[in-house]
Amino acid sequence: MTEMWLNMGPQHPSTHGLWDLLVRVDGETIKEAVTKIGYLHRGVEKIAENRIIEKFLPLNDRLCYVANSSWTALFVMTVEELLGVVPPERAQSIRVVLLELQRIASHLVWLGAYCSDMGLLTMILWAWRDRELILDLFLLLTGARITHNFPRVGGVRNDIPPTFKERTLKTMDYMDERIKEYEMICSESTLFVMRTKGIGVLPLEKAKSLGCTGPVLRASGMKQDVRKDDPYLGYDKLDFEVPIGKNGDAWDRYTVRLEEMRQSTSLVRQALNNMPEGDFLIPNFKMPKTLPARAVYRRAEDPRGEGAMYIVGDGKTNKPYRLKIRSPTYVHLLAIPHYIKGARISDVPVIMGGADPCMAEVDR
Amino acid sequence: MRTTAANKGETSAERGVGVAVASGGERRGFEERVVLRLRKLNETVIDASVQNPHRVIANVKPEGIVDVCRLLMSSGFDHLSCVTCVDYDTELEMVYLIWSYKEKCLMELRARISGTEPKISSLTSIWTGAEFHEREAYDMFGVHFEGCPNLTRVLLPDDWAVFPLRKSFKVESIHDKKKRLDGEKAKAVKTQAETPAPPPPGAEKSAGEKGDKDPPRDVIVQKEGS
Amino acid sequence: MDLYSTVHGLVNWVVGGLLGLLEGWGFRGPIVQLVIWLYGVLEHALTVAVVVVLVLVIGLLLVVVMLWIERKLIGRLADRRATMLGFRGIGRGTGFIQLFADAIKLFVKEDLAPRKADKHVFAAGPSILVASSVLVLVAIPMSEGFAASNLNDGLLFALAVFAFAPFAVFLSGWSANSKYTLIGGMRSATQMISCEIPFLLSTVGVVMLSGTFNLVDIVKMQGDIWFVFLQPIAFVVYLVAMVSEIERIPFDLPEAEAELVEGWQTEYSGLKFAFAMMAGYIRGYAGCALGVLLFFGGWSSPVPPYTLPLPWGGELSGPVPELWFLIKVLLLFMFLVWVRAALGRVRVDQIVNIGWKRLLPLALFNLALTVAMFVFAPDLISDPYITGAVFFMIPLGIIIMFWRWGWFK
Amino acid sequence: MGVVQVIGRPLWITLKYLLRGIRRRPATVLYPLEKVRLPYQSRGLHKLDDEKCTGCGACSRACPNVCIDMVQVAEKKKRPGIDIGRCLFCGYCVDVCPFGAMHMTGNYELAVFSRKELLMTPEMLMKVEDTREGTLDEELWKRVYGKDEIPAWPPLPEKPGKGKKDTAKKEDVKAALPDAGTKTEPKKPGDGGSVQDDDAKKTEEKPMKKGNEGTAEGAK
Repeated sequence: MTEMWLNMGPQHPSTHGLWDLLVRVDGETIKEAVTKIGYLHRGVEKIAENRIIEKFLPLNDRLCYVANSSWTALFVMTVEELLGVVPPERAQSIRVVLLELQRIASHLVWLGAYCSDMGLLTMILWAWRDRELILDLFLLLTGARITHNFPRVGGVRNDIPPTFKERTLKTMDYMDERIKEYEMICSESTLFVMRTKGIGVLPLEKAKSLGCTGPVLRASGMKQDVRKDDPYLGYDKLDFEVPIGKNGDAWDRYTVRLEEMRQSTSLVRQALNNMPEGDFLIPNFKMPKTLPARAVYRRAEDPRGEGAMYIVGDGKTNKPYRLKIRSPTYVHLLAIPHYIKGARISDVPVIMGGADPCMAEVDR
Repeated sequence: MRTTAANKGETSAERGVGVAVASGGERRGFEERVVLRLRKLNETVIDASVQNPHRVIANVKPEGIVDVCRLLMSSGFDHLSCVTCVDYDTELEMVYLIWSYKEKCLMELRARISGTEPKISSLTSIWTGAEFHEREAYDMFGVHFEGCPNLTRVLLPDDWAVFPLRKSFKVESIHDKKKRLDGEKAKAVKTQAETPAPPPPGAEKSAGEKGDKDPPRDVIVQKEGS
Repeated sequence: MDLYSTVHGLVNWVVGGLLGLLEGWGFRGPIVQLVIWLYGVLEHALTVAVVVVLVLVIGLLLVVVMLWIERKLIGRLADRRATMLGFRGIGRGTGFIQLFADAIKLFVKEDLAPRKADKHVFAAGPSILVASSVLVLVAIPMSEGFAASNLNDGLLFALAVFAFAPFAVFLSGWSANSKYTLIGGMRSATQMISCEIPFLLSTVGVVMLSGTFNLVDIVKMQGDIWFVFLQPIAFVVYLVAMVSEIERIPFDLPEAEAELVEGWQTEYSGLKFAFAMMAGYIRGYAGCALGVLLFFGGWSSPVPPYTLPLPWGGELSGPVPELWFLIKVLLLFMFLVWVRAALGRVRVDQIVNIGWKRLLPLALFNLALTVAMFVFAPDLISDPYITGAVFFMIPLGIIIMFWRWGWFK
Repeated sequence: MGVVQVIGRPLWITLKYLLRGIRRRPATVLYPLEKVRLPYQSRGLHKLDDEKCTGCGACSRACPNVCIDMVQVAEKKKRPGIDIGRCLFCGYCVDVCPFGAMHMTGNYELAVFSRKELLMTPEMLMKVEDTREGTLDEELWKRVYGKDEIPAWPPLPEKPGKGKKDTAKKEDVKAALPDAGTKTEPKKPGDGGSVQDDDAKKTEEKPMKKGNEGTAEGAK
């Protein structure tokens, strides 16, 4: 067969979202690839320049439709750093619970999609079934399943409701058992191992140079986590491990994410059990009429990698002069052509899935 | 010890308030050393200072950005976290945010370039991943990165001629639009009450739609048009 | 008495009765004479037509049943309720009529073809596929009496027709003029080349043991012990190769929906898609049925009653063997569904590896073992238990040996 | 061995689910027939209390999507109307209302056949019914809890907590207004707020109490 260009997207079952990976194939082998994104661009950064902080806050939930609250919390933290506000400890603790639950939910979505790309359709149903429990917890805590709009500048919207703690602790125990089941159907299945081991190898030096972060970089063997390196929300007081892989292949990305889910259940338990008493919102806190004229760059560990926001205040209005959203998956998707060469067409969904794309966040 | 004290002093002076960043326990003066090394590059670095623990900020001249970044790379700043741009009408400010995995320190480089002919050297020779951020900055601000491979539109359509995140690209937010429309409506009602003459057809229609049944419809229709 | 003669008798009885009635009513003109003559000429053609329609209807009904089983079982394995459409509404039934709803939907859907497709070949693909799949059913007896044709070389015929489908798949993949379908068709060809030979070789052992290609005789030879116990390796090879042949999930590369949108079926819609899908299930039935005939004793009942006692005395041997046959076939199919729920898909190079490096040596080894038994211990071959023990123990030892050498890693 | 190693564990674990499904229900909720009960915090369609609403327009100003408009329902009487098609259910309008006139029901079945039906007039908002019905014994939570009894969804706290937190919330609510800074001065935690605020507290209790009774009845 002669070489030809093949569209893996934008309307294609393997792309979870609207994006396109153009691959030049020789038979089944990939010679070259080009990422095409931007189908979902909404100009969020421009919208932010025209809105006051509070009215932009609910839009952060729409930045990523899988890990919504991570972005809202990140935006709130950025604004807090800009204003020089420290939220009460209880609020920070509640945010940790929220973020870690969000991480589990996000990784569950990823796991389901990843496995269903390899034809393992049972796994997607199991993973999404268990995600339902976490969405129920969100419903209980925040009042919404997906778009929570829960963190506020200076704290969170409401205190944890009664029975939430007990319910969440039980669910975390349950989740640990389920993760064992996922391992049984994925890790212990030779077919799964055959499909993932040695596929889409991203060496550490390359990963660092490309700017990959989060599970993708950790799979390449770098012990790096913004929660550890640049602690926020009191993550430095909590006890957790940063899982790393060895080879940087699809298998390592899978194991790293699975282990992260385990760590997250442990983090939720710690945060709930050690939750300090106090306010969930700074008493008498009032948004100032003007934002201070300086710039702040706040990073946070999104489930997909290093998410960050760069906010500039102009000292005159209540609207950000500039808001830059650094999306981890944006980098990961554009980096795919750098390491996909030589793979097969069958590996494309596996490599794509390893980046855990969430298009709303990539295109912003 | 000196470093810590200096940091504290600067922090309290500049920020005035405690920041939600946990301050590292022992600092080895890494930030200070980096600042000193930067300051030695007199001709390219305008000023450099330790903002607060783990944060260094430096203003550089755009011509020397590659040299500065090479220096930073050699002193341990190995992760180019973000490249972005801020539009100050006449000038654009390029912002490079570089993180050091080993020393856990963030470097913020700022370089002012001309707003009319934005041009700066690309960092792709140091970090391959710089290409992605630079393409986005080109896409949104029209900054031309010299030496960046494949400097094309990434998020926006190829045939666009505008750079939407420039301040010259005006967008009316829906809140402003609503205020404006409300004002116009009130004006129309006022003129209608004052003058016995029939109001202009548009205003009448708007007022008619603005009955009890479907309140925000007119606002929405015009909003969608924009 | 087989299906053909039964139907022949039935047709004779019905037509004869009708003609007799006509004669009784006094129609004796030349036209009636012509009809009688015509019937004499077309007697066998009419019978064949009835038999074919019967086989086809049974095949279609089986497709429906298998689809339903697959949907419900895979739903339960994935911890969900599968389709639940019933006559009383959604969620109140067993979901069986969902299949008919789907069929109606596919029938009334617009039949599209890509503008640059080779229209005739594009239309011929699913037709050839369905035709070749239904043709396999002709050779498959459901019991001693219930067979469309009791061919002397029925197994050969079945295997030959069974291997025809990748050709149709390749044709439709090529003709649609789409890159996805093209790759799907290519993959189908690759897969067929790598798995067809082990598939055929795995049946040779059974043929050697039974000494015939006639499927009815092969089943009769399994009166004492099923061949699955005598030929365990052959069965494993057969199962894997069969799953590959019928393109089910561990090996459904030609229609891998994550990589190629729907593989070679991408451009089909409406009735053509229904044909393609139906053919897949008919082939699934055929593969399972051949497996049951070759390795699981066909329609022989493992437990009494072997016949159905009639309340007014006497015994009916009618539906019991057929029912046993269907139960075995559906059980085997359920195993395939189970595998589908538990396993993912392999890659192209991996299936080629599996075919050439694992299945083919295994099949050859099994063949060699069988030949060795015939050459060195022809007396013992008649004792099923000794044969079984030999065929179990030697492969087991060798597999363990290879395992310890890391051959399976 | 080879084959067993390839497919053994996955087959076993799926079989376990199959066998478990014989005794217990699978996790599916048959949606139009069975509905999962939502907790009372959940944010669905808005309900307007005509008696409490003063038509101040705070909700309209706080709305991030400009989907609330004050509609003249009678002489000198304005009430909020909502374009549900634009609403993002952030809950700001509920948070911001000083009189507790608006709250969100659990009504999430909002699909209609035309966009015009999504324009909710004040009359329609007043007639909204809180249809939080359904079963509490969800199959999923049964699995988490095993043989233990699943706790009911907690009702909203009848009193909005300590005075401190209450004030804090109120202030935040005010901050959500675009021009909040000009209106109110920051209060001390112990103050308790003005008379109007006290009224608001009392009035806030009522609909929630009703809601709680609804839960209890539904659960039984």
